[in-house]
Amino acid sequence: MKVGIVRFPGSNCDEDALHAVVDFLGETAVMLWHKDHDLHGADVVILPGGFSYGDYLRAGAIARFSPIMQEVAAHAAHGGPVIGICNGFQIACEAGLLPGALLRNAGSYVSMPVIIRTERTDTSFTGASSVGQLLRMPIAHGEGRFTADEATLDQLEANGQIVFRYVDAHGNATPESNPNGAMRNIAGVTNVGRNVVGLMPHPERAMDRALGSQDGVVLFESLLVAANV
Amino acid sequence: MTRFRVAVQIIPRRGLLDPQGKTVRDALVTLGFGSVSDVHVGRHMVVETDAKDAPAAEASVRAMCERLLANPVTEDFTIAGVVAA
Amino acid sequence: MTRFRVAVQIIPRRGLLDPQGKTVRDALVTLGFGSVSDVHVGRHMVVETDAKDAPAAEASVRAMCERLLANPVTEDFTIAGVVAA
Amino acid sequence: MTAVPRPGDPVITPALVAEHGLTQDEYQRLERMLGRTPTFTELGIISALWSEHCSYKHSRPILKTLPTTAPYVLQGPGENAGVIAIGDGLAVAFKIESHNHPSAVEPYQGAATGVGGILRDVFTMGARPIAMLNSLRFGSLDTPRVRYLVGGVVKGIGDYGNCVGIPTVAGDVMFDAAYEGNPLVNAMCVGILREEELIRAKAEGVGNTIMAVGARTGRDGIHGASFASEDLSHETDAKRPRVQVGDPFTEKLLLEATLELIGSGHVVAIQDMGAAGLTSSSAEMAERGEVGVVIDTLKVPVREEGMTPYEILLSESQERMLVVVTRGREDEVRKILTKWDLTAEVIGEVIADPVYRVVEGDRVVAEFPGTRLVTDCPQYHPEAKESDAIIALRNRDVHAVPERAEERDPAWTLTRLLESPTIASKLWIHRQYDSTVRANTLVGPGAGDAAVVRVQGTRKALALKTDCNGRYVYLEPRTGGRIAVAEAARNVACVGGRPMAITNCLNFGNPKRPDIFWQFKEAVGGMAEACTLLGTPVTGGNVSLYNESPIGAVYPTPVIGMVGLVDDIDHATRMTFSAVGDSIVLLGEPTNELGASEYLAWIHGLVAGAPPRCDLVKERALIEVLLESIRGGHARSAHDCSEGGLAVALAECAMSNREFMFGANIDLSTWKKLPLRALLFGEAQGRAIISTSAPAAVLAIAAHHGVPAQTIGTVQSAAHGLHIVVGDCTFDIPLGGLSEAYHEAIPRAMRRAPAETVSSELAAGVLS
Ligand SMILES: Nc1ncnc2c1ncn2[C@@H]1O[C@H](COP(=O)(O)OP(=O)(O)O)[C@@H](O)[C@H]1O
Ligand SMILES: [Mg+2]
Repeated sequence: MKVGIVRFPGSNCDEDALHAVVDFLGETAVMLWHKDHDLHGADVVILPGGFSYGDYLRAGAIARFSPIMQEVAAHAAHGGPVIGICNGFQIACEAGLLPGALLRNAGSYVSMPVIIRTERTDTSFTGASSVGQLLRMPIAHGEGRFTADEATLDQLEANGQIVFRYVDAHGNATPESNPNGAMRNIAGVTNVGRNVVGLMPHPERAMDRALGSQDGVVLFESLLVAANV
Repeated sequence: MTRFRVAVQIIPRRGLLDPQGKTVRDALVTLGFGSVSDVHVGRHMVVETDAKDAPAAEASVRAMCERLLANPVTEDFTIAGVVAA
Repeated sequence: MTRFRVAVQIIPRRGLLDPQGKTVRDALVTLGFGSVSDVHVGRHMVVETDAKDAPAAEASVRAMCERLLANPVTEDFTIAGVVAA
Repeated sequence: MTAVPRPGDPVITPALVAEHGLTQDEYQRLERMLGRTPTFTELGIISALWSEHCSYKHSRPILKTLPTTAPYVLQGPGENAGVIAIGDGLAVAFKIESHNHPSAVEPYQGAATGVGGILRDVFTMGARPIAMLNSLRFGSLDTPRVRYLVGGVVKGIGDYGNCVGIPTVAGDVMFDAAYEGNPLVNAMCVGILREEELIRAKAEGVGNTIMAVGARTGRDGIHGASFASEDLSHETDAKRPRVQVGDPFTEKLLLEATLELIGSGHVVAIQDMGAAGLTSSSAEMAERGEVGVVIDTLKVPVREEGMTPYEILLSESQERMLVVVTRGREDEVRKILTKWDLTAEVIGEVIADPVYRVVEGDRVVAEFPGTRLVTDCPQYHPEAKESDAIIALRNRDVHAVPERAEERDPAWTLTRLLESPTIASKLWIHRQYDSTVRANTLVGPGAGDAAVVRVQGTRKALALKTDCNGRYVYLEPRTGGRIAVAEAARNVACVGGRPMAITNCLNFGNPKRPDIFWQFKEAVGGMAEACTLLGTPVTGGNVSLYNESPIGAVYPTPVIGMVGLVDDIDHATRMTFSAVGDSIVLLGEPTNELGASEYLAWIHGLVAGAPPRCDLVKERALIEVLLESIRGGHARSAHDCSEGGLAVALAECAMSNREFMFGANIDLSTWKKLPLRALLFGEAQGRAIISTSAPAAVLAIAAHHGVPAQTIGTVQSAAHGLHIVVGDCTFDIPLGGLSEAYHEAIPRAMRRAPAETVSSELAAGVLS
């Protein structure tokens, strides 16, 4: 399996993603430059965290127009797996690959470990997880408040497109466990085809026991599960 | 071609939760501005652009809003004014 | 007492770097809006407040700008309009 | 060639000279150097270069007394950042810098641009930044203006570092009325490089091209260096146009482009245009390279029309670099910059003629002989004399201070102390910093006495911390200077790092006042003693003088930025208890010292008495015990005793990790003869608390190094609370109240202040 990691000028989690794929998963990875029109044969695309183009306007607003995103969109349209992490999630929403929008947090920028609960295992990135599994990983963002109108939210629930929710240590989605004011505690969603997943927490920073959690590994392992199907 | 200055306002769609507006209102109230009932916070942008006339300038900025400046999921925009620069 | 809706525009002071304006301009140019020469980004705020008349509403929002809404070191503000709500 | 006035230049008058901050003597020195009347442009250049900030005219002779060498020091003071080797062909570049005055005027942008500047200092050495730290001092959180400053500064630091993608992993924050009108905002950056990639900011090679890279030059921050060299008076408000605005995205591009440029081998030298902008960067590069330079201001890319050479030379617009390019490689350089959407313009050349020359097209607007521009600056040896008032304060018998009635219950005192913002959890602050990006943060902010950041591709890690108790330095500068270094070293040792080297930021008042200069001399003297004994040379730093407001000078605050080396990531050690049944060992000994303590300041509103003694030989031994215990796998946690003393340290071990709290049984009867408050809250130096499953091993190591050590208790479950016995007295303190006091103090203070928080968010553009 070959994983393509998009490098926008302001990406800053691209190397962490690379490290996760190559050193922890043992798969090959290729960096995809934002100005290129070439996925270099990647089977999977990661839109990593960072501040793609400074994000002074809205996170991800400018990045969606970059040349590489046309290729990413085409890849996604053909069912190719794409994961957007943090800024990558914002970009995927702006690009219309995922529903909803990520607005300024209800509070300030927040960097902390959170617990999320897996809601769906029928996506390209959660096949190795189990429904209700609690995963601990860091968040670090200022614009992560998942927002959509009520009708859209209901539809997402009905379609099973909500992949992760912020929960407390007992697995309950409480207001206190919601770090950014996201509607219905939503931490991650998927598209109708279930091949595109976006989430605000950083699985690539939770690959190593030395860093406090290995719970991010399951997302990457899911890719291998998906690849074998 | 003339240079125009086009002002746009981009505001969070009504009906969506606006925690920022609420935070500012609460702050104003604590500062003693008790008669404030509501605050909305949006963006004010001024685009300087060359166009053949004012309607063309406005049309072009409208296109910019639709493509980039406003988020169609959460924001509305209005062109507030077009003046020759 | 009447309820007024007062619109304020807050913009970065001239001469100061406006990174937001600069990146938006660059993006617009890349998107094909080549005739854009400059973009400035500020805040647009609408304050709903009770006051005895329009001048009083305006004066009160002016005070809010001075105390809270605008940064006296880096921003200028203008009251864009006062209407009865 | 000789410089001639430009049409429209103001005439040089004594008033104009004074406005530029030059004394008469200094002006005459300038005339002598030139052999003629300077042009307006030259006056501007000299006013910046001879400002305290750039010239160190009051501090240099004293700084020379600091130890700067060790076999592993690759670059000592004198460059953009210091560099030490850590083995495996790798090196660490690090430096600290102040942005106090800009932050006092505009906290958000002031702090943000401070972070930007120190990042550039590190990556211009060829190092990739891997961690940021910040050292902050504010007035009382009861003051609205202080809360506004705290909100803005924290957000400014966070937004900048977060956007560039460098984790902010450690720091220190103290609150005291002494900093009310003049907060301290010091930022430190740490980067990693391969030894062979080390590049120095030295213009070399006659004929080489000088290029300006990065952002365009605007009128912002003109005379920032001189601004940093004045008292913060009421007139400061009029200086507002000097505010600079940071652009972290451009910084990120500049960072990547710079590292790529250095890797390409096309460039000879790179320097950030920081304080005094183009002037100081070009002059310093020429001086270090012992060559001449010529710069044409017409070729500098500007942001505004009609900028004069004076303005272009002195602008402090951010995110700009000066690069010396090997002649003929300009296109290759441009290609790299274009990749990163940046521009590079040729603005000058390295010349054989030993002059520093600025032209505007055909006209010479400034020309100085040789390298004297930098080296020939004035130097002062001001008078130094200790203030009688402070002597009197130090000599106060603080043991005579009567206890308050509530203090009969030490639980009350302990709870109050945990509520002091200086001691309380700083989570409200560092939650706004991305501390985990780059996926190497083994011990992040709040988790240990110092941060531990893994060196990618190795088993090694860096232990990093800033420290300084300005109150100690105020009451006895020499001791205070020693303690600042000793505490930083102790903190680094507590997480498993061997202290290696320091950078420092000397924040003091007006050096022309004899009492201030005395503090400066003494404090630096104390630092020098500690650095020598602890084997941690000084590789660089920054001097920030004139930190005064209408209420007076700040506490003398020589902030130490310590870098330590952790041999193996498995040694990374946290500060909190982690297993019921572990023994708790106290290294070092309580004393009957209360002077200069947080206890006196917070409980009694009294800043007086002598600070605790600091025995550097004992500190060194303690560090050995900590390291040996940790490396031997005997220490489950380690935490030093600092502000608030033994009781606060124990409480922190028990409940500072809110998710996993532990109780403890503690018996301090050995010291029952000491006054209870000195035992519990005195700040005796040279102490640390270890939790261990192998107390005998730890005690043996301590005995071997001659460090007093004793098992004082065992770790219990959280429900057990803190159970403390001292002779006949027993105290049972539930964790709930302690934790609430410790964790909620700062959030509560900031919540009480929606207006201040909101205005800093508005200033930051967050609410748009
Ligand atoms: N307190 C200090 N201790 C040791 N070296 C210092 C100190 N202050 C400044 N220096 C050294 O003097 C040189 C000039 O520093 P500075 O002017 O602050 O650099 P910059 O150009 O980044 O502003 C640097 O190499 C710095 O490390
Ligand atoms: Mg510098």
